[in-house]
Amino acid sequence: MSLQTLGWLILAFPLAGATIIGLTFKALPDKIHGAIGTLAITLAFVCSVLALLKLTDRPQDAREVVAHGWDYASSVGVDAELSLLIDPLSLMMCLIVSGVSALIHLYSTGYMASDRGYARFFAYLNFFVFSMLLLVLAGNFLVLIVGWAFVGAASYLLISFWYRRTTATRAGIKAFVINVVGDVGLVLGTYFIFKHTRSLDFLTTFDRVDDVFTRNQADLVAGCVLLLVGAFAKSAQVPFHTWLPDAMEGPTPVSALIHAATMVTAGVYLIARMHPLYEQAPAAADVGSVIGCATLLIAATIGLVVTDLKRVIAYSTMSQIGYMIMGVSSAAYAAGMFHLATHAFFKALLFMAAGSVISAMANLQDLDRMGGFRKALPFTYGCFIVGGLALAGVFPFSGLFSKDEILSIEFDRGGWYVVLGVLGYLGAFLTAIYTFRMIFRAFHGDPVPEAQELIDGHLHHGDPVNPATGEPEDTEVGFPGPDHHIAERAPGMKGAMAVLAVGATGLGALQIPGVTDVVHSFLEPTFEDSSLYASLEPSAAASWIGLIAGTLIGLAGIALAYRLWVQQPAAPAGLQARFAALHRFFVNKWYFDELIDAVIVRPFAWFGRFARNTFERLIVDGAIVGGTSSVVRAGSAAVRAVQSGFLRAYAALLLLGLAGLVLYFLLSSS
Amino acid sequence: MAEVVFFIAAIGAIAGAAGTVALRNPFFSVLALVGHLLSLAALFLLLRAEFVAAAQVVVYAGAVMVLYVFVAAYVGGQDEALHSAPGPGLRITSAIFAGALLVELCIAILGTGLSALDGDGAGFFRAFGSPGEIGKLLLTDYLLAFEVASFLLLVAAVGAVILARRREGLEPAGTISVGDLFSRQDDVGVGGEPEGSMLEAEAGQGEVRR
Amino acid sequence: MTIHLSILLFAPLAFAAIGAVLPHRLAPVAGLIGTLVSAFFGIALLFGFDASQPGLQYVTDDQWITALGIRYKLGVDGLSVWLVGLTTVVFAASALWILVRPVPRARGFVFLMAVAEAAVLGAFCAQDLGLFVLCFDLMLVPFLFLMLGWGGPRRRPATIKMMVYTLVGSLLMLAAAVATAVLSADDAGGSLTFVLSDLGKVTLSTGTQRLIFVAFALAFLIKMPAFLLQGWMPDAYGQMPLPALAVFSAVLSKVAAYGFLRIVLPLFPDATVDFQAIIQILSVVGIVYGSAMAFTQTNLRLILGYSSLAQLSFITLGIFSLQPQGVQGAILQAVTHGLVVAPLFFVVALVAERADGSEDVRHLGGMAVRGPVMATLFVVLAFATLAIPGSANFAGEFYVLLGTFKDSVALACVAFLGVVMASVYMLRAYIRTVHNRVGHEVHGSELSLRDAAVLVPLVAAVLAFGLYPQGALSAGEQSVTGAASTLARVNAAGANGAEAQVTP
Amino acid sequence: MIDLVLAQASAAKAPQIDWAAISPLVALAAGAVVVLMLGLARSRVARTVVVPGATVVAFLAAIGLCVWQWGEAPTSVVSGALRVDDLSLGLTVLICAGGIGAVAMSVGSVTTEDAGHGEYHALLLASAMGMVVLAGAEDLVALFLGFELLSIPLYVLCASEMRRATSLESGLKYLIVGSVGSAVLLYGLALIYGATGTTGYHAIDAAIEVSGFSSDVLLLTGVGLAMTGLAFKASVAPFHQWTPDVYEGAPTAITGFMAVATKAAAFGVILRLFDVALISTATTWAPIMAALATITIIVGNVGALGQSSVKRMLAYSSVAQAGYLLAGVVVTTQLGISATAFYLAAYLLMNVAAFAVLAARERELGHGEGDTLTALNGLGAQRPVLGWSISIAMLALAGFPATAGFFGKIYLIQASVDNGYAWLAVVIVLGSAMSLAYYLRVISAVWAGGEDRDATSVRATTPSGQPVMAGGAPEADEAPAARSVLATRDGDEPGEAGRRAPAAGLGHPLAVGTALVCTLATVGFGLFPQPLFDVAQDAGRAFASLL
Amino acid sequence: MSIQWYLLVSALVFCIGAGGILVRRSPLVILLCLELMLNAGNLALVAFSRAHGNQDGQIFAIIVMVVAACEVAVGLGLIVAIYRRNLPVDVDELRELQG
Repeated sequence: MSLQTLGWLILAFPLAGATIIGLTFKALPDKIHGAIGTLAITLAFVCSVLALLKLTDRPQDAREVVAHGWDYASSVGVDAELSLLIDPLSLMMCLIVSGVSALIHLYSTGYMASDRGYARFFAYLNFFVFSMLLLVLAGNFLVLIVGWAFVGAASYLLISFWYRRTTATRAGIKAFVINVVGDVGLVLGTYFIFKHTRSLDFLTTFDRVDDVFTRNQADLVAGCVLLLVGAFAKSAQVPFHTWLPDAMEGPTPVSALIHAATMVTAGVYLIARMHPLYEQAPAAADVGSVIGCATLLIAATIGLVVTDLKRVIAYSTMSQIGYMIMGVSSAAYAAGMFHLATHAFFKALLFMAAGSVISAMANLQDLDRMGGFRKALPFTYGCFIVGGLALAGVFPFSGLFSKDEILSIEFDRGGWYVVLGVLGYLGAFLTAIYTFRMIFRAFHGDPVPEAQELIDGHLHHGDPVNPATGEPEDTEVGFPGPDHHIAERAPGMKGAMAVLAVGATGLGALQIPGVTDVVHSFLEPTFEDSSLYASLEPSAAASWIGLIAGTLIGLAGIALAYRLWVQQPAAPAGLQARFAALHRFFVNKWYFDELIDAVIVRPFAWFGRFARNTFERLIVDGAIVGGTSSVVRAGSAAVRAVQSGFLRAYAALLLLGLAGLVLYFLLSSS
Repeated sequence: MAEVVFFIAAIGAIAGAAGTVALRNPFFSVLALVGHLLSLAALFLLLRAEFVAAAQVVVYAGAVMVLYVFVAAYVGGQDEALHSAPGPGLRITSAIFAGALLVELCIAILGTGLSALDGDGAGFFRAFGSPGEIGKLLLTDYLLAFEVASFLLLVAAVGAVILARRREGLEPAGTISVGDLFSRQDDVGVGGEPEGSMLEAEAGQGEVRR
Repeated sequence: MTIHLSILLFAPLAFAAIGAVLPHRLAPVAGLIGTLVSAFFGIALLFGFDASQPGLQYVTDDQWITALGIRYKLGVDGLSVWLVGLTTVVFAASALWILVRPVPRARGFVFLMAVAEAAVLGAFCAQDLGLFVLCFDLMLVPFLFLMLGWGGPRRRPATIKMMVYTLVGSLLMLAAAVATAVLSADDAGGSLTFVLSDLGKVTLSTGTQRLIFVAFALAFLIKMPAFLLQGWMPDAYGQMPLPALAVFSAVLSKVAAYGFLRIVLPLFPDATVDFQAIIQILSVVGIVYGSAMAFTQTNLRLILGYSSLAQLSFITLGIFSLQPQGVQGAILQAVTHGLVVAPLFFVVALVAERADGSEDVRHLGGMAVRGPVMATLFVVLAFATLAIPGSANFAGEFYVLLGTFKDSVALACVAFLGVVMASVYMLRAYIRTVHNRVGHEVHGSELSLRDAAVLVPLVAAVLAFGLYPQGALSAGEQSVTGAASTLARVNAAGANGAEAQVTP
Repeated sequence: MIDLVLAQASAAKAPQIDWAAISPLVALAAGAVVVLMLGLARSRVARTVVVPGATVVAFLAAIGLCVWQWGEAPTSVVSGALRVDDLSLGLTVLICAGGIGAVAMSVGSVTTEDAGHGEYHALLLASAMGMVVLAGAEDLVALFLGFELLSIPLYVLCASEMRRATSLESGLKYLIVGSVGSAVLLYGLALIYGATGTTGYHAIDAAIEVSGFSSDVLLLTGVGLAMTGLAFKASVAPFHQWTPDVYEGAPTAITGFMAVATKAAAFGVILRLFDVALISTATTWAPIMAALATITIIVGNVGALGQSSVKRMLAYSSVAQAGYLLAGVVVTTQLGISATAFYLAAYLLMNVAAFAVLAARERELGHGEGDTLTALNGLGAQRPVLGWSISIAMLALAGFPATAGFFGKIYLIQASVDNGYAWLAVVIVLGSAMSLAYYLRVISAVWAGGEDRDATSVRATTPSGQPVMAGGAPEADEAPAARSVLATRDGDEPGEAGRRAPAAGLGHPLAVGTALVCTLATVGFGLFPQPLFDVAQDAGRAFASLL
Repeated sequence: MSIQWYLLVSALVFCIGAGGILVRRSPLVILLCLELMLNAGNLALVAFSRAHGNQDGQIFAIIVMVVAACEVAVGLGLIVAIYRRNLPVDVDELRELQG
């Protein structure tokens, strides 16, 4: 089997899975749908692995393979065929996406077992994986955009999976619209680039970049910044991030898969993929670095104060993607991609564990209501600890290696990038605090009633209530039943979490400074045209210093968290009171929602109302229709008034007309 | 001589016309018109239109005007106010219109470059305007006009019959009598009133007539 | 000389005429057969079309009215072949709709629809200006009666408004068309002819072109409708019976867009260049305005109506980018929008049926619970309407905006607002209909098989088209390149002229 | 009678008479006399069936004779009084067709009964004869006579439904305003005669050419006066004011006849007088006539808006159509004449269809009820044939495609543009656009008019459409507002009408049939207009001197 | 006597007739005024006939007389009919038809 065929197969399995489930959702029993879905993704993963083997067989300079499908929309100078680009970068993404997805599918078979929308869920999920794989395998801009939008659509469908919650549908539409903004940025950026390169094909474009663009040429910078808009929207970077916390309305596996492991990292992939452009337009790349850095800090500060379990993880996701964006924008391609991979593992793990807790809490996600689950959910607790350590960056967990590689490259680049590195460490400290704040608050302390019930063996809870609105949930369709779905009791969930925990722990081994260099060298063919890729290679010693510093910072954060939330549970309240303004600022998420509301939503809503109530009524119906018709009507009234019925008036008009006519003829006579 | 006759006849014609318009009793208007027609006949004679003049007197001033007299008598020669419904404005406007038209026509007549109008007229042969000449023309060049005119008379007769014929149930029984000429008929002109009162008026009229 | 197109045109009419003498129950069957024959020919045309040839294909050219030089000349080229296909398909779907959901007094309905189909196809196939104008005006007539006979409760004023509005433009166009022919004949010194290919040989003076352009543009923009000229649309959309509205929105508006391509660009190139900016701005404003209005409406029909306004503005924008990409995109967009909006109106009918006839989103909600299939079909259509990448609509929009971008970056950027807003209003409509809590009067039920028979093929077509929009693009390429080269010439000439004016 | 006189005349000096050429005229005249005689018959059948039949035969004979002579070289007959060419023959056909329509509409109506069958039909034929004379007149005397022969019977016919006050009112208004028009025309003709010294068209033309008097003030004043008189007859604004009142008040059949036939004759004479006799003054009169056309189009269309009486609306519409037709005169080309002729033909078809529907509806509802918009409510559902007929007629009048009216408008626009009157073409289309508002109101009433009480009650009480009047049901049910305007002053009308109702039995299907035939022809010529174009072009070639 | 004088008389009579139609309400008198207008035309015709020395104008005048007589007959008939129907013999009252 050729690489091209494998590429197509990687796409084909999830699509087939989605289609089959969609078509047979009434005909087959639910369990089979879960199996089909999981199998489809597993097969895609297998194909990815096979492709990896094939690719590594090839010589270093022949590791960029293009698979041509058919002309998709090629005409009048636009070359838009359906083509895939299989190279180390895309294959790495394939492996991550299909691998993590397979595990999450497995987890979902347990977690969603009593949900009435079981089949629908797997269809959506398979469709999402297909879209994501299409995105990463895309061989040209158009296919990339298609995949880009499809994942947005799938994300929308999954966020509003429990569509009878108005909160869910609202979150869905918000996510989708912001994603469309991203799509627009992507398309517009593509236009700027296409205008000069006259090709949509990636390889052709990259070949021509240096010829057609001068360094920092305005069009190129504009195009790259617009591409960044796409990346930011998808990866929840400031200021396009507001959808991500709301997206937690979706079922937890969705959060794990889409809003942590895969989709939100698409922006990172995009920047890495477009590196020849960004290297020619460093100004745009710097925008990415700065925004990434800003996001990682902003998200971390919000993460400190959020009380919703899933949202804490969501903000941590934003923050971690900030690292990645910062990294790939600063030419730390391999490091960024590596962090993407490790993050996928530990973040998915965290979400799954959180799902377990939430299920135990009957869908309540509020940290204030939680506590003492350590005994009730020991396995979940273990997973949380592993994920938390990886996230906080403690040796030897994977997160440390990947994050510190990014930071050490920032330091290596020198100049103002050093600031970014320092801020990165500050972020790491905050990360450790909020991560363990979450863990301590959920698992330590006295068991809440739910935890106690679980310890007592109680397996069901009452009618679900929407935590956001307080209204009773409509469980008729698409909502978990009264059963608890906790990792402790579902082997599928447990297995998936275990695998991820292993990955989260050990994946760092791929890139141990001075020891292994797997990721970097594997990605080399993709980045061989990059001038920075090879040159930015911090020394092993510097890296090790970074690692140690990272670990120490992480441990310090954990210690602080332990002190605040375990040893002195009253302290946080005191801090809150002391820094009330700051706290309010963080709790209100830096007022981004309000800002966007005021700057964009309200003006548009006003415009809509103006259009409907004023413009349409006054101008379109009033001036144009009404004006014309009232003139005509006035004329009609005049004509009818003259038509008075008085015979003599008729004769008078006749004579008047006659006099006028004769006058004309008199005047025109010689 | 011709001038004197012309002026007398012209003044007669104009006076007759003015009288027709200005006299308030339709009956007198008719008489004024007869005067006007006779004056015109004189003018026709001055213009060497013997046959036309004769026809004017015999047919027009004679026969046609008699019709008018009868009808005036029948429907009542009541006086009427000269100012009425459409408002006094109409009178002034009509005077202005008529005046404007007159000025225009005068300009046309006086301003023309047609030399034939300046003199007494072109030369003519002896029989000009005689019945014989007119008859010949009518039966040759104007044969169609002649025929159509005769047909028109037929049509007018038929039309008048249709209109004036008495019909069952359409109008109250009434007869034309000499007395009608002199009796004031208050009951006409009530059409603007509501139906009920009109029916009453109709009944009343029937009684009066009987 | 072929008669394919004549069969295409008159088959529905012939069968509907048969149907008119059958009982009311059977009339829709006859109507369906007629439209299917037509659809068969229409689709066969798509496959038989030789995309490599620039000129007309399947030409029928016959004498009709020698006195006026109007010929019965039909033909398709890349600009029209897919629109013809679209028309036949949408009408066939509508005919099927009438069959599965009988309307009262079906004979009349079927017959009027057939007249409409013949007129629309005539307009698309016409290669004679007189024939085009005739068909363009004629296609309104059946809708007049359809609205009056089968429309909503406030149909009378709505009908009059619509007809007066649209015919003001049409009549001006009539005058302009005659003027074009007469003045061309004067200029060329030949005899009077309305045949487009002959008219294209003569270029009228710029002043004349401008006047004529205004008349044509007014007709087309009203029919679409474009921004500022949409006064008739809310009322008419609100009152028209849905099977008729589906084809009205799907097809009739496209005739106007097509008219720009077929008539205005080739015949009045100078005026087109002169008015380019105005129409582009009008289109861009229309995109934003239509989207904003669609967002504020609560009636599903009006949401779709204003969304159509925005979409049609996209099409106009593409055409008046005067770039080959823009024109290509406009054609594709015209086809795809038609293909999407027709089933959407069917969905509206289904929705209304499940909500005691209400089409107001405030009364709807939660229909996906009982009708997952319906909801799925709806979501596919909704995504296609908002031109999600991967749909053919996107391919069209991509080309349109690329053309616009090449012409003016600023306009393209504003136009992109419409793309974003489309997602807002379309998802809002979708969510408030099938998601959220179940509305009070909603008694949801699944799509019945007969309804599926109408909807599923259309949705399948949407999906298939999304997979392979290349077909339409390939067909149009030759024609568009031809048209664009004319314009490029004019553009160049205009630029040179401007320079020439500046230098002295 | 006539033959006898003619025989004497030929004995006197024997002017050359081309009998074949004037045969249509003779047919009409003979028909009038015969019908008048037949009307005296005692037998009711003879009066109600044979008389209309004979009238139709006379009209058909005239049509046949015209067709027979079609395409022959134009000749001047009866000492140059009449011109027989394809234009006059074509107009004769139109006039006679209009006459047949009027007969079909009036069969069994109260009007014929009131006026007397023989007299009524004789007057109809006489009026048609006047029109034919007018259409062919090539001599000022013939013109004036034709004008009067056309008018005088019509004055009577308008007033002939004497039980209705409005009928009499319309007759009197028509008579007085019409006579003013005649007098003005006469004075104008007198001035033209005075300026040129002759009454024959060709001689006038020659005289103007020879004397170079084309801008003489006397002549032009005469032209102005004559234009006024003729414009009056053609309902050109501002001389149109009689039209709405007379059309509304006159019996429907007569209104229909006036609308189509008078218009044909009036435009025939305008074309001939201005394009033959006064062609050398065209530069002077064409602009003012274009201005008149504009005013007419505006006034007619604007006035028609908001009318509640369909007849009145059609009257204003006919004013507007006169404006369109005037455009064909203004351009002074053969094309213009063809266009005018074509439009007249189309106009005939669509108007007769409309009036026939009104007549049929009147049979069902009674006069004054049948022609209101509300009376048409639900017509489409109750009487589909009538509904379609009036709808198509309205569409055709508005110039929708696939009707003859569409091509009529195209042709007029073409003629206008062709001779540099593009702005007039724009006025025409804008006027048409305005006209839609009222034409569509009719259609919307027909198809969507309230499923309200009165329409359904008519349906319920009159399955065959006859006994309504007798039962008086609509009277009783009608909303007071609907009838107040047009209610007659006679309290006993329903009973009266009821007594005569059986006669309506034949009339109704005839009216429906007329409507149907005209509608089909309208659509037919809308799809295949070429034959009509051929005829119109033949007619246009009548004036060889024009371009 | 210059022909123009006749014409001036004719014009004056014509205008008097025209004015009379405007100021009088009785249809009978209006008919009389119409007669005035027609007669003005006749006078003009005869005068022109004399001026040109051909008799066409006279023929025309005779025809006009016929026409006038016909109009009178019909007009008077109408007036009688109106009177018989008890309708007002006053043109200002006859305005059922208007608008």
